[in-house]
Amino acid sequence: MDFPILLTILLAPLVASLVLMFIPKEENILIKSISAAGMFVSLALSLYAYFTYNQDIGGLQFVFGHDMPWISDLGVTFFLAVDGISLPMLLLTNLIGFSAIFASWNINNRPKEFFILLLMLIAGVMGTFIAHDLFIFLLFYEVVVIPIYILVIIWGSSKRVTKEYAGMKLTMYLLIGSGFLLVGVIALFVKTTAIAGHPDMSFTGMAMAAQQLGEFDQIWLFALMLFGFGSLISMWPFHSWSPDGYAGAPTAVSMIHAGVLKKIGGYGLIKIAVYMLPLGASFFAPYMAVLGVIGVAYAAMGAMAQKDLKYVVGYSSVSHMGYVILAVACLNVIGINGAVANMFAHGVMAALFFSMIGFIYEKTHTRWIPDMGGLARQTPRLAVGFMLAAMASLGLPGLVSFVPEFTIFIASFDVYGGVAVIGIAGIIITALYVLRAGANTLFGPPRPEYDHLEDIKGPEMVPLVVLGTVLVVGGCLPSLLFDMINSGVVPLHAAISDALQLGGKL
Amino acid sequence: MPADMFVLTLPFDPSALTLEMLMAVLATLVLIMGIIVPKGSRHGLGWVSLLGILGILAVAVSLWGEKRELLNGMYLLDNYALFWKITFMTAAALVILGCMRFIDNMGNQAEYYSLTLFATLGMMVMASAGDFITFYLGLELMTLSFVILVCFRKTDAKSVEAGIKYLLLAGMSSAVLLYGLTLIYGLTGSITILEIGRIIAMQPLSPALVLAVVLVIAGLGFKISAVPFHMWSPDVYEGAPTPVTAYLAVGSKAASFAIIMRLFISGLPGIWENWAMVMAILAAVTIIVGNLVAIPQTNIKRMLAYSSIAQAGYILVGLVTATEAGIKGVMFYAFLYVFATMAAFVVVAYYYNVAGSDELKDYAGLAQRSPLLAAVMLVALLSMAGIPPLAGFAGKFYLFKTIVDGYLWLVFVGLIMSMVSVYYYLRVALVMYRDDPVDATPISVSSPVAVTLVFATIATLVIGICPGPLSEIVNGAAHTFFLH
Amino acid sequence: MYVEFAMQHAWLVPLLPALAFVAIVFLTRPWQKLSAILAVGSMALSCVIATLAAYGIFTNHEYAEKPLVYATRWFSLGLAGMPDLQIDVGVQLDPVSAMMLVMVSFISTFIFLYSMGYMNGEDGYSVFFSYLSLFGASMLLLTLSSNLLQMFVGWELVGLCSYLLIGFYTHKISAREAAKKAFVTCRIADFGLLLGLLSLQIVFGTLNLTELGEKISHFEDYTNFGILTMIAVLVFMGPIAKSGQFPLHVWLPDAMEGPTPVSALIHAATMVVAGVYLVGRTMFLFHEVESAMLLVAVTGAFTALFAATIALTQREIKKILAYSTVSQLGYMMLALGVGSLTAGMFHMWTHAFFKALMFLGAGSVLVALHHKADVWDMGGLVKKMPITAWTFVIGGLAIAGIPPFAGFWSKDEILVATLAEGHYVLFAMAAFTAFLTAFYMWRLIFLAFFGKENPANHPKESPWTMTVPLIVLAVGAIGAGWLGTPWHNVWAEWIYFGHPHHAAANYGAMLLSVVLAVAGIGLAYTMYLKDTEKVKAKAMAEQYSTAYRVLVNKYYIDELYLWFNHALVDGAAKIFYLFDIYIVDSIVNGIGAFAKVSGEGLRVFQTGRLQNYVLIFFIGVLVVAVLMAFVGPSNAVPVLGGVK
Amino acid sequence: METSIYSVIAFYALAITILGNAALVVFARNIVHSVLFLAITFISMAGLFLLLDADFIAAIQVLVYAGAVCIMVVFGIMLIQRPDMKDTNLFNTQLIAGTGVVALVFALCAILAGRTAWTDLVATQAVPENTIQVIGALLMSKYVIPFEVVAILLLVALIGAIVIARDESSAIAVDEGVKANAHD
Amino acid sequence: MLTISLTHYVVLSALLFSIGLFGVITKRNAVAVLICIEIMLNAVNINLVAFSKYITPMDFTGQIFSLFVITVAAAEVGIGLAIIIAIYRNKLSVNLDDFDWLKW
Repeated sequence: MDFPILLTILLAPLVASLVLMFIPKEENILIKSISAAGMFVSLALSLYAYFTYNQDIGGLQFVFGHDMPWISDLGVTFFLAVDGISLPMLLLTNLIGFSAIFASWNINNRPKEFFILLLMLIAGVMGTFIAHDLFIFLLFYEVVVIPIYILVIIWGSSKRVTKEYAGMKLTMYLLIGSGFLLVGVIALFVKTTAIAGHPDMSFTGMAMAAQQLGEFDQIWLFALMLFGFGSLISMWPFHSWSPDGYAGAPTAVSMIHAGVLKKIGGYGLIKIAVYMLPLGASFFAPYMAVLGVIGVAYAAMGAMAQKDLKYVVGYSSVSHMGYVILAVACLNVIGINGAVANMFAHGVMAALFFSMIGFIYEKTHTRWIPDMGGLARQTPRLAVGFMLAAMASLGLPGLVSFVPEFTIFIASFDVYGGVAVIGIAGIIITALYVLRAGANTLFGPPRPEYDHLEDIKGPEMVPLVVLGTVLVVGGCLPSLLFDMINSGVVPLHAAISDALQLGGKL
Repeated sequence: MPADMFVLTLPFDPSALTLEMLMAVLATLVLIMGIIVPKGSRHGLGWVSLLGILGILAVAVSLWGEKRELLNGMYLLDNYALFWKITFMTAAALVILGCMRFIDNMGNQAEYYSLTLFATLGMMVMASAGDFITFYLGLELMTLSFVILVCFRKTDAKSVEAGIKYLLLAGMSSAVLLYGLTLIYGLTGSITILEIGRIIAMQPLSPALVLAVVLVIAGLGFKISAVPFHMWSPDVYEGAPTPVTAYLAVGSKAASFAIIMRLFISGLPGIWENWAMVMAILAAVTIIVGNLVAIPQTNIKRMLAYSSIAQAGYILVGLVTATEAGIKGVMFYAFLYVFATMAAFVVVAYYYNVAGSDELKDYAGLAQRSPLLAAVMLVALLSMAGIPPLAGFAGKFYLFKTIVDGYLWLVFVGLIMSMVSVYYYLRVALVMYRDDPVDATPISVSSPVAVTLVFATIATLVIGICPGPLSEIVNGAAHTFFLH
Repeated sequence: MYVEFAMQHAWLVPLLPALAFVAIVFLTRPWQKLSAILAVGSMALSCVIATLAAYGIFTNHEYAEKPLVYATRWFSLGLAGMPDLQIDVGVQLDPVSAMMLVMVSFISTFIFLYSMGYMNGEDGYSVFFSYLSLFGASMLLLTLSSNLLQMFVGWELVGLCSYLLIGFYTHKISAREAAKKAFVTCRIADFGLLLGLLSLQIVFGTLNLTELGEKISHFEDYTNFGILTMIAVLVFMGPIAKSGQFPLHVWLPDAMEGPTPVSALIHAATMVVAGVYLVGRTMFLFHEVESAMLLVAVTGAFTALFAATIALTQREIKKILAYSTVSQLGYMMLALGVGSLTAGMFHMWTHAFFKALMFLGAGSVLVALHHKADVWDMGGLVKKMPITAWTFVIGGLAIAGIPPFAGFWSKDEILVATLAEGHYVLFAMAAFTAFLTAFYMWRLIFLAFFGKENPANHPKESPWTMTVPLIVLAVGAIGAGWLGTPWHNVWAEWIYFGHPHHAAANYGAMLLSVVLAVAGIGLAYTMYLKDTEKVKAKAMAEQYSTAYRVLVNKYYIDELYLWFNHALVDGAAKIFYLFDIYIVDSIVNGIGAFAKVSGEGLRVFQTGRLQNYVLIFFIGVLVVAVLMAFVGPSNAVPVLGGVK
Repeated sequence: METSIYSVIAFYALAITILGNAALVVFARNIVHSVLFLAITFISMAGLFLLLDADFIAAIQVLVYAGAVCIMVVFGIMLIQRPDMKDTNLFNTQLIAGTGVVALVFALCAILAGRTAWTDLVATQAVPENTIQVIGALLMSKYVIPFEVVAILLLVALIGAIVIARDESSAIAVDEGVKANAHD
Repeated sequence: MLTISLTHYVVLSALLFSIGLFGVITKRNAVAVLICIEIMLNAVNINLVAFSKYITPMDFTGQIFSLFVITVAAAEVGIGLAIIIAIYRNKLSVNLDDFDWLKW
């Protein structure tokens, strides 16, 4: 067998967190270094995987454990594999995870626990993206919720809402969502087992059986999954945890949550819900599109009314996820490509945003926009990072989010016409609030009380450098990203369009 | 018919009773040793009991695969019964190992340990019982042992109050149960469960049978604390000494489930349609009420009591379809439930020794005083909530997958409420992790407790992440259920 | 050989400034002079390459018919063989782009040079040059694009640079707001443009200019012809903002908050004409749609007139120039709208020189006067700053349309083209605008450079880095128009749409425009130079006070937008937000609260009294019994299930 | 099916005694009286058992219930109750609700159990004369496991009663007691 | 009327059971509740013995069952009294209404 690269990627942060448990809690720097080292291993390996993945062959690669029976009576195998859809997500997780470690470099309150939980969280997220078995996926899917809760209640901050409320809301929302999802998964499992004659929970195996389900079954199963994944991706109207949650969470958690965790929702929607239940998907597609568009416009308007930086970005991420849902609802190659790419793009951008906001908050002790101004003078590097993120957020060409948005627009405009136009109009509102937030924070007369602020430096620069590089490189060379995603989307789309034709749709 | 006819014709093989006999001997031995050993060194009795249980556990494991039927089905030894016995003994071993210090503080170790062992014996009898009398006596042996254990701290008003409540309510519920059983006996002329199953399948449904089933459901529902027969359990759980609560929550409930399945699935399959719906509704109500009332609790034991009510609701789900998969789900869940509950209660018991309180607010900052205790508590609670990758998740998966066809609404109720339950579990996490302790001195966890906790936690994790092996074992056990 | 190299490597033209940008940001930022030299040097090199490439184009006439295109895949989606979506990036060299390339790189080079002096001593000197380089790169990218999406990339990037440079004085709130306004205004328009591009991609399956041109001219789906109109209108939305057309012109005057070289480069010579360039590039689309053409023409003519009227009353030197820019851009649009790519591009070409010149001159003045911008506070500067003043005068003559200065020829071309198409009303508007232009521009010149000196000022002529560009551009402002004289119209041979058309010299129009220009200058002279106390001007302002107020306040359009923004957009945002936290969130919290309350409620049954429990136990027994006995399986509620 | 008129009379007489005394147990205001009525109930029950050809059970009923249990209860009462036994056995506040529920429960039991066609199930054989011998043999053969379990249960009850009731102040004395009992 | 069938016993048992239950629900004194439970168990015994006679006259199942029930009941009373004594020591009361420390 080849070197189990995915397993190593998954285990590196876990091993690091295990090591941390035996480190005395006073060893501040050592703790952080070990965390960084663990994440570095993962990051390096996932970069290696990304660039050695054979796009011409496509399909599942770096397969691990597909022949390793895990729970034989449920047909579960410890199946780890990546394809063109999951690999970008894995890479994203590592990029953000690695940056998040450094964004938390200044945490000195109970750092040991913080980094243990953070690493567990990152590993959990990675697990969802590399699992190719629904059970294993679920295992990782919910495991992330609890570390987040603890991270929020200890290291979070209370503003409009208390961190306890924020953490609980976030957690409960996701859990209730996943409760519905779980119903769907269990029902799906039972029904596919009946069809296939034997249990098989690997994505491919399950999908083959599930696609033969009748339309009615597919529809209600899809509805459950849509609710579950939809609340994770903060689909309107199940979004309200998102701004409060991000506002309450510590920087690293906001980064990971907005950056990747949310994407599990979109990822699941594509790779599980749509893939397995194409008839259900085609039934719900128009509704999804409408919800997506509402999400875009509504959250963008919500963001306009915000004065707290984190709330701005929180609402903005809801708005951006609206695009993802809209794109998935197109159910065509361009749309799904755009959805995945947009998730990647938004992940990088949101993580950068949150890390910069985190630094601002750390230094100025406020996130209240009217209390700020002129920071570009005092902390120019911070301003660069902030502006990069802001520009990516409004979809500036040359940054990673432009092309994904463009593809989403093409797909949705083609399929949904007028409805999509409302969504596309979101770019105007986005520009408004992003610029307002950015400009009012960074520009204008510098405030004397912030004259003593130190610009970010040393380890604090890592998020900016890592994520900023990805923003620009991904923006200039979109094919780096799109060729990969496309190699995953094309077969997936072929599978669902076959199923749709059989089911008399399309 | 001359009486000696029975004696000659009945097959009786005492070796099938090895486990029970060993347990009885062990319990008596501990009792006697308690008299011989001077008061100061009775601490060792815990170890004697523990080693004894482990020995019996080993014997039980070695018996795996045996299949006997004593006295025309009055006593059944199969993998099903063995699995339950292993479950009870595991729980007993954990509670003994984890709570020795608590017991030492309470005094009367000999009586305590021997009663624990007698209770275990009662459960083992229940697991193997094939007829009403054996079942009833096993049940009463267990119940009475627990009654005594509940008011073991007789100087503590709460403990005694719990004791009287438990005694009276248990007595009342056994009367109800018995009433139901007698009616079944009257209708079938038999008290052997398997035979009853055969007879009832041939009879039309008579009104008395309905009444009997209702009363049996009520009587056994009391034992598993299914709503609305659950009222005793929060009070008793709160008042009883914590190790007793732990064992009560696990053992008593598991044994009752063992017999419920025998009774309903082997004995009353003919009227499955009648009771399945009731079971489904009971399960739903139990899940809902248990979880909702747990939310406002401030005493951690009481909260755990309500949560264990909810857990009973989940386990009931497996009963609804009366299939092998359902039985398997129940057994699987009960087994993992042992570890989660034991871990949680051992933490509570241990912390009680340190802080002298079971109030939730006094758990503030536990994570900083003892990361182990806090982490174990959290893992245990989350396992009960069914958060992956902990065992509870796999357990719920097995349970709920049986009822997808036909009782989808119950799947919804169960899974959504299990997510609601996270709300109050996380409040514990909140207090333990967020707050700073009033007294920051670290708590040193003694090694037996640490072993218990780590073992239970690892078991919870392993079953959750890799439920395969356990699942196979349980499959085997559930399979033998229908072979009689 | 060099020419061949330059043509094949035209992509170097945008790349070099881009590299300079990267180098300045990451390497040379601490060394200011080095950064500046890097920026200027790279742009100069680009200019050389651009010139060589243009030489290659303009010496081979087949490029006028068939552009030189080389492109590569940027990204594609779908199967490798027949992608669902493929976007190429590449270079399209034809006379139009070559001309634009030369113009942009040439003017950029000199404005960069000018900036070295102008920005001396400012904070963020290096950063400024990095922005300039980025701008140069983006603008050149836009110019060279072979694909509309690529063009859009450049389009947005120049917008970004514009944003950054307008807001360069970050400490000024007005700069910050102006920058934001510029970006957002353009963004609104880009929304339309983007929709247009999407429609093009969806309908025609490509965004490559050449392919599109091919497909659109053969587009025969007449049942669906409305779609072309829609696309054309949508695409035109982009230029409306970018090129400051009514009603989205509002950002352009405010953009003068940026440093003056920026105003000259971006908001006069290059970026703002990108809109014109885009329309020119997509003429194949507009050409197919009569109504869209008319829309372009009317918009252009109206904007020209409208902006000119506002310019009449403005007092700040750069604001006047800005409105003049808007007005001139209107001319260009008008030209395109009447179908004369030649005239539009020609005016763009000449305008670049004289407007850049005037802005740089204004910058020179501002430096000398320490950024005192009101022309009424100036006066007599010609004595202290002769180079600045006289080059400015050249610019003034050019814009007013006095032969043989550059503006005359291009403006004449537009007027002729309008007349030739039979748009008499538009012609009249354009002609009247010419008069107004001459008036307000010379009003500026007379007030600022001639007349009484203001004793409060102590002006001093600018350093050579600033004056050299002035002189060079002045030369351009004089000579740039000679390419397209009616008698020997080299311009029209190369830059045209469809077929080259040699409009014969229309002496009547020529005469009219000269007369109007002279009249305008004369009126300005009488009002602002001869009348030293400016009595007439003041009297007029009082006599027509309403009109004056409207003009001074720019027809209150900014106020309207501001109101719209605050009252409607912010108000709506507030409503959405309140809805979110009070309705959506309340539902969520309500569900949570319901759970809690029901927990509390159910708890009440747990009275602690043993016998209550017994009571409840038996009530339970009764309920179960009823369920079993009377609800039974045969008539059980089907919802509750129970089928094995 | 009992057709003899004597048995019918006996049944009704016993039934009335049993129910009447049971009711008196409940309604008596003095706990000692209640216990007395209880004893009568138990003894009448034994009569009923005789009627049902269960002489051994009847004997046990008298011995265990009427003898041991009632005495034990009286002892218990004497240990804890104040000398004045008036009003020691009152109703609580649930009287009305209790009455309602009990009435319903009775209705339920009576309707469901009473409406069953028991006669179809009745066997034709008679009960053997010699019950004690058969029961003894059965206890040692067929019911040997329950028999052993019940023995243990009694041991448990013994331990329990001692552990709980023992006064900690006189712990030594009780320790002796445990010793004595444990050797049984 | 003049024949005594199994139904009579069943109804008698139900009546006795209900009387016992009534006592359990309504009496204050713990001892009274305890003895009422005994009455309920006796009701069960009536059933058992009656069924034994009528349904399985040859097997003695019911009789043996009731034997065990009696034994267990006695043991229960013993423990019950012990607990009542213990609680009396603690609270100086045997009134069940006083025992509501543990609630909600």
